[in-house]
Amino acid sequence: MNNLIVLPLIIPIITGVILVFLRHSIMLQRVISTITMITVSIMSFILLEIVESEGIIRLDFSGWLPPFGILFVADSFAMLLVLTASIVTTICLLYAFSTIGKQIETMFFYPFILFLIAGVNGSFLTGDIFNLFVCFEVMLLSSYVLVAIGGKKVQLRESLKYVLINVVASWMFLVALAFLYGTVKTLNMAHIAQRVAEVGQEPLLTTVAVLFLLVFSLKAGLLLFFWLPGSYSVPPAAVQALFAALLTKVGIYALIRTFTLMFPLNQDITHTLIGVMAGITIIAGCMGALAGRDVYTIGTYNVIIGVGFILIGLAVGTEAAITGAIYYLIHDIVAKALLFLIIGMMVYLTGESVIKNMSGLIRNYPLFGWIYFIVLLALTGVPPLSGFVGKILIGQGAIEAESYILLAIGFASSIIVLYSLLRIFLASFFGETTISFEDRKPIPKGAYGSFIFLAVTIVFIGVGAESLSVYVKDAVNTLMNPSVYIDAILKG
Amino acid sequence: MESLIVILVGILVSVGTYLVLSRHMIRVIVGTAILSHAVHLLILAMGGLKKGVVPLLGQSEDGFTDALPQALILTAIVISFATTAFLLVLAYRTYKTNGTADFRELRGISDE
Amino acid sequence: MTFELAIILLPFIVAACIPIFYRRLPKKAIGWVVLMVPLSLFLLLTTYIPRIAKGQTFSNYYEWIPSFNINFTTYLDGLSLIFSLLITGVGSLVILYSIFYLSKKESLHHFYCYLLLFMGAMLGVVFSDHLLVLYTFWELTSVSSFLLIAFWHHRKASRAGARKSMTITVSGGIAMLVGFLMLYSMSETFSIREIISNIDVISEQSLFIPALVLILLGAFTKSAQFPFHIWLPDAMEAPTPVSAYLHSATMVKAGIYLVARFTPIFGGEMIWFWAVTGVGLLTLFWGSFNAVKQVDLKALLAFSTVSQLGLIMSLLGLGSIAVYLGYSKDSIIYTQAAFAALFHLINHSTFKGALFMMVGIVDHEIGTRDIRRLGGLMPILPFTFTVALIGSLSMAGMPPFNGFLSKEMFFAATLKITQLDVFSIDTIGVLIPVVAWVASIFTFVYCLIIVGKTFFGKIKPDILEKNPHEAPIGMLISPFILIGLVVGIFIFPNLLGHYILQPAMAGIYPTFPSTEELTPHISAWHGFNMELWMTIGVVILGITLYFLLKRWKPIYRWIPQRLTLNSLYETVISFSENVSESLTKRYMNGNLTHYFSYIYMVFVIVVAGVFFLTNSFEWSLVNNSSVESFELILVFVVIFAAVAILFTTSRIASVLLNGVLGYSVAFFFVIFRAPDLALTQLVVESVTTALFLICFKFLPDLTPERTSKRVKVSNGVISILVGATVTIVGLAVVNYEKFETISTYFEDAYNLAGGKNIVNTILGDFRAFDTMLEVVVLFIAGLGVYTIIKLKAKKGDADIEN
Amino acid sequence: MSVKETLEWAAILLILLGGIISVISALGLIRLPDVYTRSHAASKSSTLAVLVCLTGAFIYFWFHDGYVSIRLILGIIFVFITAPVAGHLICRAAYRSRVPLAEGSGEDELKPLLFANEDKPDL
Amino acid sequence: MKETILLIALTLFMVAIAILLYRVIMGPSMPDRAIALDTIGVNLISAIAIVSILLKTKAFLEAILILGILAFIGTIAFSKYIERGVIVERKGDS
Amino acid sequence: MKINDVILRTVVKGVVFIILTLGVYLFFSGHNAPGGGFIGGLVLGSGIVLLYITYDLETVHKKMPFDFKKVAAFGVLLATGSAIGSLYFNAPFLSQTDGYFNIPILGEKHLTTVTIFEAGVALTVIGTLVTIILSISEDE
Repeated sequence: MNNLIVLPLIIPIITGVILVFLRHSIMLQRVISTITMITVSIMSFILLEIVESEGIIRLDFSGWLPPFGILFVADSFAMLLVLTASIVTTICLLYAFSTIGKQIETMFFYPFILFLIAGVNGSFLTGDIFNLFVCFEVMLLSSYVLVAIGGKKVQLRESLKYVLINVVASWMFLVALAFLYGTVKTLNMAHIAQRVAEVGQEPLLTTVAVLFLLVFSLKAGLLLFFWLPGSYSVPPAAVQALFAALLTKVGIYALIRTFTLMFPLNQDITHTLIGVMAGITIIAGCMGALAGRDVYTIGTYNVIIGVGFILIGLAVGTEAAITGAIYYLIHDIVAKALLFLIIGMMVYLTGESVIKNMSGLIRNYPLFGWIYFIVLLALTGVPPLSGFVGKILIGQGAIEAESYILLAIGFASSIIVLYSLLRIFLASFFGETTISFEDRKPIPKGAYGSFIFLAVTIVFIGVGAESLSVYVKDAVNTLMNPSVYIDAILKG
Repeated sequence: MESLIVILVGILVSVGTYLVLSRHMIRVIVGTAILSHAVHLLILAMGGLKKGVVPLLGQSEDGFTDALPQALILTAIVISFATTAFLLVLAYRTYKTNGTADFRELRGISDE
Repeated sequence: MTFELAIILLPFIVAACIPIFYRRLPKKAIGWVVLMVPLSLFLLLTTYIPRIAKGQTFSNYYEWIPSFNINFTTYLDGLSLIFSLLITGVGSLVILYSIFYLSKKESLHHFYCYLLLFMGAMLGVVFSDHLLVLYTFWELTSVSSFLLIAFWHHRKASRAGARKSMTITVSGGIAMLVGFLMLYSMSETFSIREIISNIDVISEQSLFIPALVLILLGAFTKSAQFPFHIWLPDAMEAPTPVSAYLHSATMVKAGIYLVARFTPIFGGEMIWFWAVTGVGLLTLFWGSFNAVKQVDLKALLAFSTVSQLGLIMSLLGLGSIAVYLGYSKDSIIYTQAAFAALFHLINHSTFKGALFMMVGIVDHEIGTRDIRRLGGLMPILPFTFTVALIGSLSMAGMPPFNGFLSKEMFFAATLKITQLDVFSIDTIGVLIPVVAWVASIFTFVYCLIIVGKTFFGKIKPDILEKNPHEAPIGMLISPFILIGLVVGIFIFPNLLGHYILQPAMAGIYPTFPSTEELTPHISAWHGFNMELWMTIGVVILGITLYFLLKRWKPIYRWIPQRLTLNSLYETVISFSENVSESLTKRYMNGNLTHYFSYIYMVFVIVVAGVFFLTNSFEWSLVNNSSVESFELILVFVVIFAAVAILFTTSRIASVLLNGVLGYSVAFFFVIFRAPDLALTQLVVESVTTALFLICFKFLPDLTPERTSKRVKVSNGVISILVGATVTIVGLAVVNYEKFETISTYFEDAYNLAGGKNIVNTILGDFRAFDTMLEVVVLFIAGLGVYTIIKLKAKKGDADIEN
Repeated sequence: MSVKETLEWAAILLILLGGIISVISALGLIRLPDVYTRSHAASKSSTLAVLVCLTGAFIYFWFHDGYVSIRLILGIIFVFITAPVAGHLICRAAYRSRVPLAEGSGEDELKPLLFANEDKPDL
Repeated sequence: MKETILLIALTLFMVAIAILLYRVIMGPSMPDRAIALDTIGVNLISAIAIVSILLKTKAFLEAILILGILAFIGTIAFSKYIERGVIVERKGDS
Repeated sequence: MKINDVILRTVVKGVVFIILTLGVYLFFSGHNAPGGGFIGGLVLGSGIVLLYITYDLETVHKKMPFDFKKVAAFGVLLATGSAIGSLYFNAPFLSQTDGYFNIPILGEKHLTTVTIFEAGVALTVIGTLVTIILSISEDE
């Protein structure tokens, strides 16, 4: 039954609302939200299986056939991301239970998280460009609250900037939508693709496409990442992890979707532009990561580098590169979530964020240290961990397409990633310990559980890349042949 | 009319942008409000203006004006209202905790 | 049989078990258990020798990620066998040595875990036929080396050394990976053997040379070739067994392995020849030259390792000429260089391993490795002295030790190459033997330093106070086995040559039909030829220089500290850190206004740029509807109200004017036949204004913008450009009428959805999903407002800022 | 001209009258010297303008379309009720926030009663 | 003819609004602005009524009533703000 | 000194009645004429806000002791619940139906499930609007 597709969005929303009524029974809130996310994850997996075996499925809301109604489209690309996002959210929730604190929990923390994931899932699934805007807003509004939750001085300061920049970004989205509607007179993404292809993506349509590029770049942190470092370093660790894992990825998803499905025809302009922007993003991210003296700065700029790297895949645009981009996207969601959970835990344990001031953590928390080391290697792209497959495929694509500059920038960035993360490892985990064994704070069990689970996932994505390849290949097939998607929507 | 509205939108966008580029919180927020007015008009203009009658059935049956942009704008108005409400509250909380409404003084990173 | 797989996996499995089971074992036992791994593997591998010597190879295929052609192919041939024997053989000895070397207080489980990890990775490198799997293991060796160097991570120098080695070797690895990917894109295969068999197709392509250079980068960084050698001396912060194992015998030879492995692919290129030979020789010279000035015995050995690696590298470069020349009676002679390389590889492992262990003993017993504080140890440490003497002499290329044989072959190869006239060898090729010879002199000098400064001369009084004595027998076993090999190989070189080196030669020159021809007969005595004279010259000059050391040592001060490669590396890193920091701080200054101006500038440049670049501007008034006078007035009202907001100095006035704007927009909605919109806009506008007023209780009044004129002007320009961009694109879009809108469908709303208000049916039925989510957005905002207001940070919460 | 036609014309003329009154009242709002007198222009003549206009519209709809609009009547009543209250409130607020009277307004008798004990305005 | 007169009336209302805008912009006091805004709202009511006649639709009649309500609520809010600085009071405040 | 609000309060009592009636009217007329859940909700909400403006927080709260957050939450539940309902009938998510039902007293009436959905929307709008205004006003 196609109605399954809406579940990743509607279940979190409904339980989120129900949790509002259960405000003061924290245990119940925890249990329900966990069950919800596990259910959503399982659902997503089932859907992924269905999509892989039966092809793209869609759900026309209220039964209105496209292009008139709104619809959800589940293809393998979207479902892969929904699945990953749901799993990561589940784990971040697990982490939050033991770290977030009662005060925030009674302030509707779990509903906001559930709304966030609902918005994220909706953005992945929707097949209607205006609905994408609305889903973005669901996600953004929750994220606004989550950045500021806790009410600390820095949080409010950074969240205000974050909100304002995103308000302007949403404004740009609306401008782009206005122009899009003014030209192609439709909102269904498949229908847009069809109409754009009909006139061969005329210059004006390319201008509109570029506008969308900017809008999604703002969300993805591609070139226009100014909001990112500040706002990602202030919220509670579980929220940081979710943000690092999901928010930019939604922008990246939208970029990939837009430029493979709707505006794939004028690649000279659009993809060159994406390439240039990705290159500058990586360089700027590398500089930021090099400059970083504290864990947050290093972590956030690594997020930026990751964004640039994935979008090299899109800019290059060959089949291998897109495959790599998808793999890397999945890897990045998991690895960045883990990275930020660890960073948050480090700050919690030491009360410091400057790497020089914490030292020798590995003595007191050996497993914790080694998990960080695994993330470090994964983010560098050391095989057989998760980053590796995506990286080589993007590299292959770049070579095929002869974009050697992007290739060089992309692979050189791995060195900076390694260097910056290694600096944290050496300064904070290695060295003489500053806290004696007796004085150490224990790491909550739930937090350990989430670390281990994510670390195992990282290893699995790398070693078991083959098991994902069916889905990824299916996803790439859709992305590389827009007609598959269009036919599934408009001819079904 | 459409061209006139588009030009008007351009002027509103300029004003809004200038306000958004100010240092004071309130100016910036008013700027975002003006920007959203502008974009609502823009969306409407994109559907064609005064090209038909009010989109209510039963009054006259021929040539309705484009109803879809109107529905989109409605959604957009609600969302921008929600955002503005949140933004205002966030702004005053920020002002109260940080003690300034000037974005130059809210930098936080380099002044440490 | 899948023995090969088991060989690779066994160390990993045991390594994984150690952290789990180490608590149940007595501290000492852990070493002995671990020792079993390399020992059994070594024995297992020796069973392959006869079969491999017959020319057999063993390969197995396991699927990993077949979708992307990533598979695990083990391939065991002569070349792999040499390295795997070294890895397991030296590994056994080093573990045996370490059992006695490391005290029980150390975290031994970590140590052995890393060591086994390394061993497995290294075996993986030499057994993999698949490029990416090779790369996987390659990076694993870097990682395990990092962990071992940082074993004493509470020492600052250890951490710095570990970081340097990791950064450099992984960077090289990444370059190599790119090279591999280029090879793949040319050959459509990741299998080294298949690439070799398709070499004719590949070598024509434009990516061939870049791939060559990148792969060489990987090899050079790993094998510590000039100028990447700087990590190796710093890596000596690792415990001595590690230095002996990784940083002289095995890991640094991975680069050598790679070059040997890829000789069949790239060997025919001039760049390959000159890069490998040239860099090798430069490294040989630079390493030996710098070794002389070292005062730390381990650093000295490190530089000597660098130098010896250069030697082997340059031999491989010389040997590659045979690939270029192709198989013929004349070209066979040049393959001897490669043979010498392999031979020296083994020899180097034996004597350098012994020397490292010797230094470890000295360090362990005396407590220092500084040659300025050592001296006269011969009577105290007689056995150690024996090791040192034999090892050093072998390294210096003196008979009757194996180093002599390979050194002679090296000289012979350098001399022989000068007779060629390809690749402009005939002009600058003369330098090859000269550099080799000069470097050998320095080698001789530092060998003398090792022995002389440590064991001869007067004993320093502070050493005597500690009452040092000879090392325990356990620590001496391993070096003595190695020393035994040093002598043994000298006596029976051809045994080695026939059984082990000969099959390996087939790996380097797979296109040459007969391996018999590739294996020269090694003999210690070959008459008074040029090579021997060169050796004699080395001895004479070396001894002279050793005794005049004090006179000419000031040469080293000619190179100022700032210009050394090490400080260059440091400078580059700190420079890039500082530059990035200042640049990043300059634009990421936390000032929202700046961020906005960047965003808007990008917006204008990109959108307007693309718009004009593609020449999309088109505009006509034909399709426009009419303008009435009252509408015009309204337009002006809106414009005046908007502009007035810019100049108003009171917050209420600006909010009121915004209200005027909102009401006017609502009136526009009325004019444009949008009743629902007008209603909504009116209500929302009023409520928003009320919200502003409510919040003003907590907000300050507007202050005049204290910005400079320049900023104001630039903001003005930006905003006008943004407005203009939106306008021009908008005008073009208005003019664009190619498609019929989909909304005509909704005009049948009453039949479809049972409602007469089209907008409302769209909201409530056709696009009800939007409405549903919009309601959720509103709800989140309401809840968010509540949360933000009620949830205030407690005093105690520390603000952690970035 | 039929009755219907006449009434329609009457309605339209009422509307025109409303327009004229509203301009006059707007001019009054500009010309009058202080907020209290301006409020007079706003609440009296403007309200008159809108009432006249709405009545015109009501009549027009009634006779042209045969449609008796409850909403319009309600609107008229509503404006009729609320406009004075609004004028009252705003004037009181103005006075309490110490907006000065125009010169030559005569004696301010309320001042000693209201602000006798206060020195500073509270806004 | 009718239409022309209606358009003239509409233009007159717009002129009135434009004049009132001057008062909103120039002030000088807050109550001045509030009054002017209120009057703008009231004038808009008339304008909407005329437009609905012109467009021959009853769709905007709700807007008239709503605008009346909102102008009222807005004015009350303003006057309270001007008078007391607060819009919604708590019992203890005065 | 307490400011005398008698005039205001007297008028508002009547006005609020008109506003609330109008709100309900707008809510129901939405499907065929301008209006609908959202506008209806907003008007109802502004009526309540007018009460808060005229009286004070405590007085109004005594008369209307709702937790408006929960009202809003209930509204969202209603809106999504009406959407979920279609799952039960195996129809696409959010399917709306309409039909003519013969109700004993009122006679034949045109009823649509959209009304439930719109009621949810309206409740959410009221709840959210009041929550926002109350939260801010209660802040110190």
